[in-house]
Amino acid sequence: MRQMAYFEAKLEALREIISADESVHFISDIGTGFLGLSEHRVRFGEIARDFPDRVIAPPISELAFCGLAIGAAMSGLRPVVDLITASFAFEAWPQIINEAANARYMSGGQTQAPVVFHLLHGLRGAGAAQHSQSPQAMLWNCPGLEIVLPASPRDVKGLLKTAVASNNPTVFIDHVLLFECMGDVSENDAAIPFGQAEIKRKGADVTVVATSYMVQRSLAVAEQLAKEGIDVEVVDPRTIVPLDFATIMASVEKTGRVVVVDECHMSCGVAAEIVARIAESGFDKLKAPMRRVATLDVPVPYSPPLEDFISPTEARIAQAIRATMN
Amino acid sequence: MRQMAYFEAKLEALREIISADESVHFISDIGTGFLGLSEHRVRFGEIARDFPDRVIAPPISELAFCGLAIGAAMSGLRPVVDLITASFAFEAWPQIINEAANARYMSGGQTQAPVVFHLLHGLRGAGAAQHSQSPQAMLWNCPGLEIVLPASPRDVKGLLKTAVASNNPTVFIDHVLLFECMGDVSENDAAIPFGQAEIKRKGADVTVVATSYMVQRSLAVAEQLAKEGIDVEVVDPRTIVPLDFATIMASVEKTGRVVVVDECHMSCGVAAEIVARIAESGFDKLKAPMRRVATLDVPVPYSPPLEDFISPTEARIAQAIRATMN
Amino acid sequence: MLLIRHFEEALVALHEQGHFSGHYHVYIGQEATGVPALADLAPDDALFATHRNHGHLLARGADPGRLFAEILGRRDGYNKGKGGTFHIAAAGLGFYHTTGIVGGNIPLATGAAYAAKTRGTGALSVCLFGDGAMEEGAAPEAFNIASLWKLPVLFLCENNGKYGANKAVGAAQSSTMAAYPLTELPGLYKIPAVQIDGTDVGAVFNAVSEATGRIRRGEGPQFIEAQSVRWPGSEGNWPVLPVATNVNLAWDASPVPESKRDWYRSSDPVLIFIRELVAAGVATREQIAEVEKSVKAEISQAVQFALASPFPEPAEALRDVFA
Amino acid sequence: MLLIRHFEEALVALHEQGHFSGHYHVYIGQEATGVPALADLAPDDALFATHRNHGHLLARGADPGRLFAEILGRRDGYNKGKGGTFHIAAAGLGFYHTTGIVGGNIPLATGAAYAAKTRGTGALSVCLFGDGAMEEGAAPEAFNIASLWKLPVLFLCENNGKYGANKAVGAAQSSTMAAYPLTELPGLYKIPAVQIDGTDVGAVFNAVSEATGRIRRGEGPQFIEAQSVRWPGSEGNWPVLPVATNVNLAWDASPVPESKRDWYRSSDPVLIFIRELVAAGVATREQIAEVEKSVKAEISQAVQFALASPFPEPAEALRDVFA
Ligand SMILES: Cc1ncc(C[n+]2csc(CCOP(=O)(O)OP(=O)(O)O)c2C)c(N)n1
Ligand SMILES: Cc1ncc(C[n+]2csc(CCOP(=O)(O)OP(=O)(O)O)c2C)c(N)n1
Ligand SMILES: [Mg+2]
Ligand SMILES: [Mg+2]
Repeated sequence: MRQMAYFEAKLEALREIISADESVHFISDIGTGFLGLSEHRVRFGEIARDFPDRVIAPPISELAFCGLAIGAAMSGLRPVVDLITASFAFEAWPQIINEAANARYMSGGQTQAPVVFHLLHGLRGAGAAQHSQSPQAMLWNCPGLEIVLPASPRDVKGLLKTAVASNNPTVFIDHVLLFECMGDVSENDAAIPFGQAEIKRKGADVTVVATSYMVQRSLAVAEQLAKEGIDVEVVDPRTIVPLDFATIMASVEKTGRVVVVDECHMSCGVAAEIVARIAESGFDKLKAPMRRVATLDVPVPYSPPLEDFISPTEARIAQAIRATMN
Repeated sequence: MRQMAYFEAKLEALREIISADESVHFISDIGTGFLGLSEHRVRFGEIARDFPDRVIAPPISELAFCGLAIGAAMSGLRPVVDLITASFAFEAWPQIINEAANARYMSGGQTQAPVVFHLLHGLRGAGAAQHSQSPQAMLWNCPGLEIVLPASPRDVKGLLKTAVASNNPTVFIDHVLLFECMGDVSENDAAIPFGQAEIKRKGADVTVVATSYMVQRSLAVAEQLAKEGIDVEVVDPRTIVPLDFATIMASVEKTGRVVVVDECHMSCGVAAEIVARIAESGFDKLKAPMRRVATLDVPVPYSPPLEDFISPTEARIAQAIRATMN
Repeated sequence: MLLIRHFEEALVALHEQGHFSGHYHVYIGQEATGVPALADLAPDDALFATHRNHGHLLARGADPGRLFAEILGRRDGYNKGKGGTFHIAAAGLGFYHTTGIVGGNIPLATGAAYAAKTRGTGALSVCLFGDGAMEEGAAPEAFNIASLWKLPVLFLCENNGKYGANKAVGAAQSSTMAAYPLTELPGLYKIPAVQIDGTDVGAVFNAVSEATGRIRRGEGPQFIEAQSVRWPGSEGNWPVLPVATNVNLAWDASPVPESKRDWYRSSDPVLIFIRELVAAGVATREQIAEVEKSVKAEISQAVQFALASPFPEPAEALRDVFA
Repeated sequence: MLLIRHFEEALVALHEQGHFSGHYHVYIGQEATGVPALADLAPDDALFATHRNHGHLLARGADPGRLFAEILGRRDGYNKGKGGTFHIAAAGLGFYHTTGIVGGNIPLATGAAYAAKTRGTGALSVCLFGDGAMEEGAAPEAFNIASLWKLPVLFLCENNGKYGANKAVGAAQSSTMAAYPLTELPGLYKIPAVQIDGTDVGAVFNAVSEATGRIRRGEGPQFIEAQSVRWPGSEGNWPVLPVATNVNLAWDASPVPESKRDWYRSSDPVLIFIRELVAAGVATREQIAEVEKSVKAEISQAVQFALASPFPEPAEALRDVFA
């Protein structure tokens, strides 16, 4: 098995996807495509150079170029749109929420819009209030969109392939702080089906359900807590729509203790939904109150110590896990 | 005490508000302002006629006219913007989410934007997927916005006054199916402070937390179930930001049984957040699993029996309440 | 055109009878735009309509029975009752997605054109929208991209506000727009744009043929503003018929209540066309009356079909969210 | 202008030294726009800037120490460290809200103008944005309203893409825009619009005075496109100094690496202005060198102030969400 950096696996997936299917187009800035402000961003340019007719840079018109991608998807293409920072997706909200999500349903199943929206979410360090948002909870409240949150090199590659192959509109939500993370990626890595959670770490005492970069953070915390004798199981849903609730519940039944870690703001965030579902279906399995670790309900501040204070840090994750043990 | 229809109380509030404060401007269609497609909509024209310099009809440019209202609020006005159907608020999402919600915080407290956005949410009957949305959950996931959900004639009047007087950006989310509802409204009705839940019906067996039109529906169900010997308490938060969680918890401590009824789509909806909070803080008070009644996670269909099927109907509310009693 | 007119009039009756309850919009007064505009398209061209879509669907050959059924929320509707009046889609006719969001279809149609161009299908895309959509930022954003990328899209703006709200500035807008005539905005983005009389069948046909010809020759997007005078039945929020149309109104408008008679006398595109046909000797009054008779029979059959169609099973609501 | 230049250059150094880590943008190359443009405003005028705001704040008299402190996330920053480089607000100077969303400030500034007009304060509002913002739908939407309602707002578009990406079409845009020159879009909405050389202090001062004069006389919104040539230090995503500016470069650009020398020789607004001052006999080279010396001292004091300012207490993060 190859060890590979996350961003390399992502680039490899992008190249394989555009090579394999003529109907794939990338609508994206050439200089930074899919890698945001990371130092590797120029690497996307290699792909753009090799597929000049299928990589196109739009004006700063998110509403129109997302709508364009949706319309193109309705007409047989598989466009992948890079919105860069997730906050810019709000510019395209009418097209994503009102058009893409509803197209199949409103038409009674006649029309499909197999478009992929690519976003970089979360606290990236000094992004402040307008460049640090995590819109996955808002999107989850809008039926009709698949939502993907990769957290490892293998997942980013396998899930990206599934996203582009999917016949549904898919929001692919990545995190720039994952890019340097290393992991196994097999040469002929297969697509990873949506709706299959992965137990990223087996454990007996507490179930931690985490998404995106919070998976890596929770894994680090789990190692720490192992030294305290707390055996943490980390469950990564990988896609929240569809959600593999069965795997989550199986873990909850085993441990009876739950912490949900997610980078959305707390209220009506992803963690709220997962906690609510467990509260409804797993009430009698719980040995202790569940805990949520999420971004505190304030706009994201710029200054590092303030950002840190509201963030789902390792310290806050550890504290929540310990609390469930009492 | 006067008995008054909800829409009359709302109109009275609008008139009193614009009469009392020179800095209030209504940015709104003249022919339908604040009353959507209800048969009473033309009544807003009377107010527009009496305040021609402070009621202004914008072009179909939600993004710009909401931004305009925010900017005007930063410069000393108190604009009240009618977005009509809540779904149209998505057009203005960048201004509401990125600018209004963050203005005070990003500026370190220097700037305030006392704007009110008025929306009509929810299943109104044959609104289909693009005219039936309930964006309050998405908005709750964005810190910095106050969110108001009136459910009675007295509340719509008292909360509207507080919304306009508030120095924060406020989203006032109304429901056209409430307009004919009758209730007591005193002549000199006072503003109703935000963050004060109201027990709309006292009961001993089950706590139903409901918002907006679902309050009225839950009250109807409560009367039905009284005949079956189930004594339902209906708690109406009235504002979800700020949320009066203490009143909710006091009720939960009394009954030990919880149903949350809300018209957002289920996943990451308002009900998810309320259930999650109770799961975290009230775990040991619960005698049964909590239940959510919300709009099912599909786009809203047009055909009446389909719309009914996904809606938080009286039947589904009653069923959920009964389920908590077993 | 007569089919559209009688369809919409029957629809108003169905609404008044309580067969459906939601908000809806009719195409009365714009028939002379939709019919000739869509007459000459190719089978694989894509069309993106709005809340005012019934006429477009019919002009493209949609089955009136299934249209009524959709608007009545019935199982045999084009969208199984899930879309309703604002969202009628008929993929077989190229209507993939009909939006109720003003301006929402402009980027979508531009995208279908992007697909047609990059796939080399030779198809084009037609975006049908009202003058109000020009006030949404989606319009200039999409015009810019369509122009830069030379996409095969026809922007057909139906300005039903001639002598409308903005009369004061000598313009023809249904609402407030500083940039007029409306052709200037696409023009600014270097999209050839013409203003035509949308109640003149020949003018519409010629303008559209010319535009689609240019598009198919690879000259990029084209814009047409088709002007019409707002039908007086749409003054309120719900349509109200001033009169039941019959072809005799073409020569004698006296059955129309006086306050609304003017429109039927001089701005009704259906009656204008009838007078043209007769004047040109293409048809006699009697022949046209015959056509109307058969149209009415077709409509009444279509209404019967729709009323006989059952409502969908409730659990149908859970299908078609995802593939 | 020298203050802005040395501020930004010091900032690049602070970034390289790791004193702050986020993405940021500097105003180098546009000093001759911001300084004269904001020279003549009234105290209660409102200003709405963007991600490239440092120069605007300084031109309006902001304290460089508190600016550095904000960008370094310190307690004494204008926004207590909560806003950072993209969002510097200084309500006392009329900067109520600075957005990092391209185009986001255009509706906001229009709104401040609406407030000024309806409250009758006589103030105006200045919206400072880049050429890229013209591609966002927010721009035409807001232009339309500003024009219809005759609002007292100056749209000042800083086009730092002269000879930029769109050179091919003979335009001056940093990115893709079919509608050029940029003055045509506001012009379409009947907003008087001029294009000027943004590196010419006098031209900017005159154009802005004329525009604000018209606005204050009630003539409604005005638009100015101030063109400048993109500073070669901003080619990557992070600014990199080709050279540390000193006034002697005005006469001898040889210290600049050859590939970037052209800009300093012919497009650097600070050096252009210095040559003008000397040529006009307003100042000698020596006097200007003296000024630079004192500016550098001021900047270095300001840096010290910022570095000495503590980070805010973590719990400060919970304040200022609501009134
Ligand atoms: C984004 C959005 N804003 C507002 C509305 C409400 N609305 C429905 S139709 C309409 C008028 C549209 O005018 P126009 O585009 O000229 O179409 P017409 O009805 O005249 O055919 C409006 C404002 C909407 N559907 N979508
Ligand atoms: C809505 C939105 N889309 C994209 C971005 C990312 N972005 C930041 S600066 C920039 C370029 C802006 O160009 P311009 O307006 O000309 O300003 P300049 O940086 O040249 O001063 C972009 C695309 C953003 N901040 N906001
Ligand atoms: Mg119209
Ligand atoms: Mg620029």
